[in-house]
Amino acid sequence: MNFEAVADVMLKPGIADPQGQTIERALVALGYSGVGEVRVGKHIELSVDAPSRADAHATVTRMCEQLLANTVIESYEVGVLEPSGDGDHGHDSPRRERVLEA
Amino acid sequence: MNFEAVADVMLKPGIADPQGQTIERALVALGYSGVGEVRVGKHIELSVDAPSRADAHATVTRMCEQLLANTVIESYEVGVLEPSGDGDHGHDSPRRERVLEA
Amino acid sequence: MTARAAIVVFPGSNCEGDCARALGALGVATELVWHTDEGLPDCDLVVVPGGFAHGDYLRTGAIARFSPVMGAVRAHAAAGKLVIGICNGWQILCEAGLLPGALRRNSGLKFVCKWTDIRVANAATPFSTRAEEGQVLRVPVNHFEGNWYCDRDVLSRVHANRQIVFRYADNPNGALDDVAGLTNEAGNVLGMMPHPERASEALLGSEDGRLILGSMLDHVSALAPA
Amino acid sequence: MGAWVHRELGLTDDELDSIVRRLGRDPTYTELAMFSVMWSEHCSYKSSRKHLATLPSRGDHIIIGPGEGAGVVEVVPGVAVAWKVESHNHPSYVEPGNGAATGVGGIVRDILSMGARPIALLDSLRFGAPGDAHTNYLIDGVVGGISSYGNAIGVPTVGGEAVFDSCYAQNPLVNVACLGIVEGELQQGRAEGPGNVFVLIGSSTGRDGIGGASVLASAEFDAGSSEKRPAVQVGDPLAEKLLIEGCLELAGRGLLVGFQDLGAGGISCPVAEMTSKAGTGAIVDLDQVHRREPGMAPFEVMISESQERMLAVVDPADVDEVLAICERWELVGRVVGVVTPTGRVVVEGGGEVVADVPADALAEEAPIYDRASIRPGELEELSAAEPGDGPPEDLGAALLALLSSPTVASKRWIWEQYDHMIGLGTVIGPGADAAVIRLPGSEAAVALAVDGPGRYCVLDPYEGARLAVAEAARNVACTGARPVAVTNCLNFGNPEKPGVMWAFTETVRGLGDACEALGTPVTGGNVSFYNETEGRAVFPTPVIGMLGALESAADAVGMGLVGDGEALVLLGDTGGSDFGGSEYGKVMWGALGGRPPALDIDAEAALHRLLHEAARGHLLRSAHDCSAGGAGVALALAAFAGGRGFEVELPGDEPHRSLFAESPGRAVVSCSRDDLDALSDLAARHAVTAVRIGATGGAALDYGFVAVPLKVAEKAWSTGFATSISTTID
Ligand SMILES: Nc1ncnc2c1ncn2[C@@H]1O[C@H](COP(=O)(O)OP(=O)(O)O)[C@@H](O)[C@H]1O
Ligand SMILES: [Mg+2]
Repeated sequence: MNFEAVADVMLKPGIADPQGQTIERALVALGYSGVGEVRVGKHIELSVDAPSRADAHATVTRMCEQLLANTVIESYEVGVLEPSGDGDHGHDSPRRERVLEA
Repeated sequence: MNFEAVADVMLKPGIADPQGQTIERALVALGYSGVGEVRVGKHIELSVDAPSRADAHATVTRMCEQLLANTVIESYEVGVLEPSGDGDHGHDSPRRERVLEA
Repeated sequence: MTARAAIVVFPGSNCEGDCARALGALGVATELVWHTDEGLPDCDLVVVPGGFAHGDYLRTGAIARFSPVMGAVRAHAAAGKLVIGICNGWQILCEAGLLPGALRRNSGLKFVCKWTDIRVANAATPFSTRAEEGQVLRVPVNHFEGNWYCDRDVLSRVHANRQIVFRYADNPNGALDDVAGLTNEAGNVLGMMPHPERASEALLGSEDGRLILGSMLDHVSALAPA
Repeated sequence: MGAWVHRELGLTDDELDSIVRRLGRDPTYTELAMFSVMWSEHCSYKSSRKHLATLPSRGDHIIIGPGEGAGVVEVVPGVAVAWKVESHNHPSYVEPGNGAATGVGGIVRDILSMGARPIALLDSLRFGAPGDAHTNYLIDGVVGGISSYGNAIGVPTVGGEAVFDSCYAQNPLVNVACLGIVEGELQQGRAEGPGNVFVLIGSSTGRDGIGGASVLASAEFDAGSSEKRPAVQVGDPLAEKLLIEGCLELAGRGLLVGFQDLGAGGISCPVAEMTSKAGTGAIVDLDQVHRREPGMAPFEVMISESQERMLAVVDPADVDEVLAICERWELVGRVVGVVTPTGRVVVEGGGEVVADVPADALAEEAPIYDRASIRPGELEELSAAEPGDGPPEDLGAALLALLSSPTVASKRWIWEQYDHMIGLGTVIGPGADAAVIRLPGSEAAVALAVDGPGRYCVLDPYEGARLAVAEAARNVACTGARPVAVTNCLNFGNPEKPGVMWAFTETVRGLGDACEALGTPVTGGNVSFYNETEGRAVFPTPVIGMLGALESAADAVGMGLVGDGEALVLLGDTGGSDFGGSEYGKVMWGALGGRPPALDIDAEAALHRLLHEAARGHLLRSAHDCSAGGAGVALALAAFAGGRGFEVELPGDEPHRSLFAESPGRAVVSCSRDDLDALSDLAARHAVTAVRIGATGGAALDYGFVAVPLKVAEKAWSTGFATSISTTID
């Protein structure tokens, strides 16, 4: 089965995120007063073949450990969608649900 | 109320994503055979004050239009979590669910 | 008459001094303007120099375009006066909507600093009259996001208006149509990736950049009342 | 406090005893943390200080020698530069991108601390053989880190070196050198004048990098090292750029009484060092330190290595102006303490005194060790081993193999990622023997090179160090510059091992002797010990940063052949048996053994004087030194750089020795036929052998006994490294 998956890779809490801080200042300057704790990471979408949703999840987790994240300073979250069945897993699907795990 | 929100900013479908392609090749080289359609974007987490979840969503959407995305080449998805109530919205929450909308 | 240039400086800009020096060598009086200034000094041309405005965080030019000074830059452009955005300056002008399209990450996914040859595609702009059409100029590039892109409609308008001023002979970044520099529709705002200020002295490898900066001066003095 | 806390912080039982004796009581936790960073190898130089003190450091042109943030040298009358190299080896192994980036940030702040504007960077890199996935990941990360940081702060990276050997596979070396131009008053790291205040300028303080010096840079790596990872910091080049501009404005307006950067050891380091040097004391109020994380313990604030921060000592009357300037540069400035006459560093946090220790105990009086040093027995075997000097089956194939070996092959893939032009000073950029940088506001220029031939050093660290100095000076001399001063970074294994310590002392001895002989005093440097993983150390690797002076930038000589039909001249003598530690031995025979090339330092100095005079007299069209790969490779590189071939005949009976022996003291130069006699006369006057070997031009590298098409050779050279690095990353 083919699954659509995502991995969000973020700097670990406590590690400086100058980019996030700069964006936060810019948002405040634009008048968004109640904004805080902006942090920026990578959002990776991909499709994987796997016998089950759990297997797909395990595979993407391995990818994160091995390549997608630098676990020295980054943590990641993996999410896998239910298989789309017909193999159509466009990135512009209008509405989807996703379970993210630490 | 304080909401934890995310914005995922991706290159629009149809615009080449060499970074995604490079990661895809690297994953294949590492032996992940069933992987495809890798695309890479930005994952931005932030907290916003808003009277309701819908307002928070609208605010973050405005941020994307104005600053977070360049809509000439990028599209975005905004997600807002239910308020954490006690104001504690750590980024390391062990397990959470999130609804993402286009 | 001495031409006057305002060089806009954002936190993280880093080519403002080089631009001032290259323009100064051509006899231009230059003034640095900090991004929080609401207005510009009285000037003939505005330079948005290269660098990493606001660290290039989030996206090149994304934050800079909201700086207070950009209102005055917009007004200067709307009045038909010259604006040149070099490298990061082009990225900022793009984000600000003063120039069409967007600049994406280099297709090679690496920062690239090297000498390039660019061909003059239109010698009838305020930025290229000292050169000839088809002339090849040696000017270095230095960027991570120089890969210009626009959609098909915009591209056909850009062609129809002859907005493309410079094309790479050997495209270093994947830019659509080999675009190294182009103007707005009105033709008074130029964005270019190569750095003309770095090609202003034979000792440093090339003087071809002076043709570009010098063309602007010709334009300015032609406008000046006699 | 647990009985073993000090050990976890890297202090020995004896060191703890000594602290207790100095204080007359048990230290508080904050005090212990401060001692642990200040007495770490990285900050205190406790194993090396005694030896470094023997290096020659004086000269009429040396304004500031070792001991300050950077050495300061008057390159031509009235023009002074600050110059220093530093390592960031351990952080770059743990997290290559940010490790290397923060290495750039750190050395730039060293230069800034002198009140000098940073105008050039060079990087000296060592990795395992490229092609291996992890090695490529490290190379890609390190180069990307230097690129992202150096480019953004607007300081050009104008040169460097990249060397590959399996001994660096688990211990990459990332050394970065920075040059700054002194624009106004020199700044000093001294907290003079009780009543003056400390202003902390720059980024907020977080928990990142806590214990970087004591934990990461002062111990070997082992399987558990990944647990130490939070000690890595993330760089913020935007903050650094603003820090540079803001601090230079403060210095330019004469608002700084004392000034120092925060690097290893965090705020503890400048407070202790500046007060200790001035014979004053300090009261620091940690509550005033701007932080980015809640709940930080006093000790964490005291030793956090958060990046992009400087500490200024300021007259209270100037504080408002200082803070206003900070604000205009979008920097946070906070008054965090006051200078006292007590000789003690007192730290307060949350209304309590958390530390109260003598400043000297932290700084000046840190322990000094005279560690055991024994010549390792294995050296006999190495000396007896084959250097790999047998003839090849095919000379042409050998040449191509050398040209495509990663250490010799083109590093364009690296340096094209660096902005090497900003500042409009780069007269000669990367890819040459040395970079030549025109100094702002002056006709004069400096030539800069970094060199560290580890393969010679492992065979004989004394000779290796001398060869390193000779090569660095030769690189500078080839541009026409006069070598004037040295900075250095000494990369070694665990100094607690007598064999390592022996190699270290021999290296320092060789460094000192060579610098003495060449008249290039050592103005500073850095020592990086514990470059060991699983008990295996890197080659002893002294990286020499040589500074050369050119009275006029227009005199600079390039390495590429210019014009056809010009005379090609080999300067210096070729010793046919100079193959120990050679690139030829490595590439052709996988060998490492014998003696390093024999160095006649007086002949070397004569060559440098000749090159300098010839350049001033405009006799040279090009000059390139002979180093790795010998005269054969040197000629080929001059051909590639000039885009034309040559026809030569090299002296000697055995072609492979003529081509590939690595005798020092040599260069291949070209000159117009009309200038040949003048050049020969000049060489004779300097007692340097000058042999006309042929002429420039043509589409071949024609060595007489073998010829290779220029295109073929250039392809081997230009793709040798690039292919092995890109295949597995992309
Ligand atoms: N890491 C690097 N950073 C910048 N430039 C480099 C680097 N590595 C090599 N270079 C450039 O390539 C040139 C050739 O390097 P190298 O093989 O060390 O030459 P040599 O042995 O003659 O000094 C250097 O002089 C330098 O300018
Ligand atoms: Mg050399």
